[in-house]
Amino acid sequence: MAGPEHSLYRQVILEHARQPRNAERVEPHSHVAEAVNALCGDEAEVTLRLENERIAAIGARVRGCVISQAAASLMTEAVRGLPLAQAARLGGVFRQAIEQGETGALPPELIPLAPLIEVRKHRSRIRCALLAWEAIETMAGETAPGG
Amino acid sequence: MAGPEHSLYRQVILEHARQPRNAERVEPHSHVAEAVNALCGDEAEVTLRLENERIAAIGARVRGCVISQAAASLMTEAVRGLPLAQAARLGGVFRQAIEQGETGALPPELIPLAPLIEVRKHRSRIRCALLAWEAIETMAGETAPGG
Amino acid sequence: MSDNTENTSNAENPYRGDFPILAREINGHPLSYLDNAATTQKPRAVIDALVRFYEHHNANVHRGVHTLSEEASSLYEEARAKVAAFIGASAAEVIFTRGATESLNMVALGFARGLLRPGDEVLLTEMEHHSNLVPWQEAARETGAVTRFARITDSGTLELEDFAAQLNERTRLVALTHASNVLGTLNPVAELTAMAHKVGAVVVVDAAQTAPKGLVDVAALDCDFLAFSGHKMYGPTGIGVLYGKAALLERMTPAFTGGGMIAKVDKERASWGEVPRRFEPGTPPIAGAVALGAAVDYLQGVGPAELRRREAGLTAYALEALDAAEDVTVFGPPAGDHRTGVISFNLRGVHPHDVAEVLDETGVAVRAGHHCCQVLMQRLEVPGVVRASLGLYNSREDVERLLAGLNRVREVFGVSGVSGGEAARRGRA
Amino acid sequence: MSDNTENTSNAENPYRGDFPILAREINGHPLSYLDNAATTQKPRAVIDALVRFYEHHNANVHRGVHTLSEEASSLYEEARAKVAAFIGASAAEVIFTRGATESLNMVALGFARGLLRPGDEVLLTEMEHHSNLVPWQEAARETGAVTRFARITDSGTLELEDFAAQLNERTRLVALTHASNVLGTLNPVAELTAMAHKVGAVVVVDAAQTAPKGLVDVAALDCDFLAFSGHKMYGPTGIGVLYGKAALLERMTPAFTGGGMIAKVDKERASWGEVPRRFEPGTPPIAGAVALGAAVDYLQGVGPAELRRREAGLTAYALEALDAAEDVTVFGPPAGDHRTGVISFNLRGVHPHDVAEVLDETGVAVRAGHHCCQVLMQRLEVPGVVRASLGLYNSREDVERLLAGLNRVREVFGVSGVSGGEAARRGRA
Ligand SMILES: Cc1ncc(COP(=O)(O)O)c(C=O)c1O
Ligand SMILES: Cc1ncc(COP(=O)(O)O)c(C=O)c1O
Repeated sequence: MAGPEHSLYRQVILEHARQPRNAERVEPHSHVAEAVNALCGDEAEVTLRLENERIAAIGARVRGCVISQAAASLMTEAVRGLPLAQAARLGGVFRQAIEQGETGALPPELIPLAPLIEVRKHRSRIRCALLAWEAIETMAGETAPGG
Repeated sequence: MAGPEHSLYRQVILEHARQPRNAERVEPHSHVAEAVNALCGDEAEVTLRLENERIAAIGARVRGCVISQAAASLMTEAVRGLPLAQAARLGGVFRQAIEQGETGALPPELIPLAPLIEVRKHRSRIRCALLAWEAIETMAGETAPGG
Repeated sequence: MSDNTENTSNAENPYRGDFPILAREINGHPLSYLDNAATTQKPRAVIDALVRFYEHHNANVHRGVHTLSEEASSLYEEARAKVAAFIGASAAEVIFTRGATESLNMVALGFARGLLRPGDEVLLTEMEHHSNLVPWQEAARETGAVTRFARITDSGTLELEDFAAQLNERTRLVALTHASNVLGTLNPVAELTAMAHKVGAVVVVDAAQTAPKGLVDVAALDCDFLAFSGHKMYGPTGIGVLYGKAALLERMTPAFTGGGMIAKVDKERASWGEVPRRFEPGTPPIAGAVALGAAVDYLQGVGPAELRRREAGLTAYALEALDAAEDVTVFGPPAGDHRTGVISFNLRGVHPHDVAEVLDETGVAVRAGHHCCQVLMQRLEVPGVVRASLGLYNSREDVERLLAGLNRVREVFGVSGVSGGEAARRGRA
Repeated sequence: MSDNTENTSNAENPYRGDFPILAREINGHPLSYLDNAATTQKPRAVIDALVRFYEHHNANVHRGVHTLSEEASSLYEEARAKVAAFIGASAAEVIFTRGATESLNMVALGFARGLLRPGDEVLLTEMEHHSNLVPWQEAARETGAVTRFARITDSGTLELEDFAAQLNERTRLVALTHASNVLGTLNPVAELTAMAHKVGAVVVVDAAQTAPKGLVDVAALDCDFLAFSGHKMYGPTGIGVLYGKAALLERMTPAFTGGGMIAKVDKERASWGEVPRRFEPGTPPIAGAVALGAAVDYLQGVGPAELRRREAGLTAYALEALDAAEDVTVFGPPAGDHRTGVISFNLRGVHPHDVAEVLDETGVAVRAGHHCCQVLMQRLEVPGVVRASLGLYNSREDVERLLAGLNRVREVFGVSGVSGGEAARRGRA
């Protein structure tokens, strides 16, 4: 059952947290990165395999709250098939959308993540929604110099 | 002309500051001590000569405000003829009188110093009234072990 | 069974009316503020003390000859005397700081670094707050000393045998908390101090969680240094206290220097003024100190016995209800004399932050996370806990709303467990 | 002659009404508060911000999930953003401290001690406040570096040639005040910083006296660190700011450690969180920061140009009158763009404390003494000075009452000199 209107816990978020998509480690993988939320100790490990420069497989293992789990699950679905750099850019757009509270202009890939924008009213939880994306940014940053 | 009722600057204080008694160095002296008020940098140097274990001559040179000058002048008059230890005790009584604001029970030697008790309402000036007495206490403390 | 007569309702609580913020609504519900271990709310008397200071007496202290400065200085020193009386110290042993964390760092920098030699040991406990742990780790790292940790039992009390066993002639300093900000455990500081003194160690006590309960008596504890914060004892933020025995403060080096703490400065060097001024460089948090004095007055008005009685009753009531829920794990000792009203727990299958978030949706304010006790979390083998901590204004309703809120958490996340309603009922049976 | 139209009377001053304390009587007289360089009075908006925080939003910041904690955290971070905008910095470069003294010490301990090597030089000026002098002396003493002092001229300005001559490739750090708290001198910090950067020195600016005037723009000054206090800029006591360039803050070591500033702690070691959190261990002065934000709003409302215009007019008026009295010696530069409204002087034959005391009897609040500038006093060859320092609410009457009060001083101590009445008349002619 859904929470009150101001609740973070919309049905879709609860479902993704309960049954996260792509919650397994990808083996073999071409990339792996971890992200830790220093404020609460929650952790995300993201593994992925690029094929033809695109994300062919991705897995996010999260030890954390419902928000960080659901956000990771939604992230994996949003970025599959994209080049890594484009995935990282998408993360930046998502971050901005949260910080500015804008859901109107979300690119199509991010529309399923719209319910997470609600965290903007709960500033202590913003990093939960961004945790798995940070791992993507780390990977993209690492590969950036090499191309 | 005297200041208002709450003024520190009673006539007697102004007179002692203008014409301090015993403002010269005593030579030869048996004791010398300095006191400095760290909060404003004012200084008092007290010299005295004991004869038959009593203060036969005393001098207080003060670089400081009206209160510290008048207090030093009044001090020199109060302790002349006393044994050093008794002079230091008198200083303790005076200190207490200021801290508790009591003028009633002053010993006869301290009665001329009664106008200084007013400094209790001006806590930043209390040390001015006690500066020269601190030098006496220093001397008494130094001689105490030896007798 | 706890005695219900001790657990007043809001209507019967004579202190609630003193705290303006309790009138607030949160997400359409009344506020049940159960985050008192993080910071307490402020009674009108404390807020008024701030306003009165700024509207009538504001000036810088020290050296000021004019009336306002004399008044501000007197109020500041009166506050010091009040705090000193509250903890059984003399005024010259009370240093105003910015808070417990700063107090502890001042000892670590100004005292421990001069004391410790390579191979020396600093004994801590597994339940220390980062503010009473990291500064000692740093001091040890810089001096070549070693930190050790006295273990805790599974019920969250200090293992006294282990503490005794770890004390030895290399132990130069013991830093421990008077009460845990997670477990609620009250440590037997007087005994531990006596043991530490036998081996010649200096004892530093973190009293952040006990000063608010009127439990600090430095003469009885006989500790060497003791630290606490104003904001956790119904006073303002930005003010705290370091108590030190006079002789040790004389040996301590000022960590920070500047205006107001010197005796004399020239181009080559500076010398220090007397204690406690020596440790208060710059303009102190004057209004904060004055308002902390008002908080002490307020606590003295309530009385330590009453503070303890109320908290003990409500703690027993809450613990009983939480223990009765089989999906709730409570960390820390059972109700009784050796604990405060800090209650940490986890609800099976739900992350602590999610518990806290849903409780907030019902107006119940608790804290979730590691509570600046990561070493303790490692010991408890949990990433975090939910913490409900009681204050003077809490009443039966607050505990009941916490229990009802946990039911809501179970609903939202679809986790089973003894229904909270039943747990609450059992708790109250 | 200064333009009288700039010097409003109390009745014409639109800001006086904002400051409740100005209604106070002192010894039967209205209050003329001329001790603004020590601390300023607080407008209703700042007092209200404190009350509002404690009555509606009080909670601890960081990590708190519940509504009050979210609100308190937002207010705290909004205050940081306001302060950053006020000084032309980005929010991540603004660290909340307890005051300017703590800010400067943090740099001395956390940055300078890692930077300085034996033989390195730290360049100061003869007009530094103890809070921007003793910490560098200590850092130098501990590292084997040497402190040097750029000289000042007889009119109280920095000797630029001497400053230039003392800068050399061994100069690793320059610490100087933006404006003197005794002389009122405004130093050309942007130029001096450029000179210092040429030799590779890091520049630390003490802006305690200029932040209240809206004179700080870190982008224009290009200094590396900058410190100031809330209580001198119409904000509360117990809060201050350290600005640091982002890259330098990354290199700075936290002087104090504890809760809230760590990334991870275990029994062996701790790692630090990100900047600026890394430098704010423990519970910060939350309400103080929020109220400092309100003070910034207030100052922005008045506007830096208006602040300067009012102060410049009244300063010129006061200087003129004081200069006209032949028994008054004024220290510091003449009226004009290169000074603030801090006016120090001595009255021949009367100790500064006695001047201040008698002025207080007439309701005029000034400060007397060394003003935490003993090195400067040695340079001026005086034990102390009387200081009248202007704030936003001061008007012509305050200066006139100062002048009349000096006449009273002359009367009480029977010192001659041009009669103050005449001096004042001359000043206004
Ligand atoms: C120029 C200057 N620097 C530093 C300080 C120290 O400020 P605070 O005492 O607020 O730390 C002051 C004020 O006392 C000052 O005037
Ligand atoms: C046990 C304990 N010690 C130390 C502290 C640190 O206090 P503060 O954050 O006020 O400096 C706290 C509170 O956070 C605490 O609970």
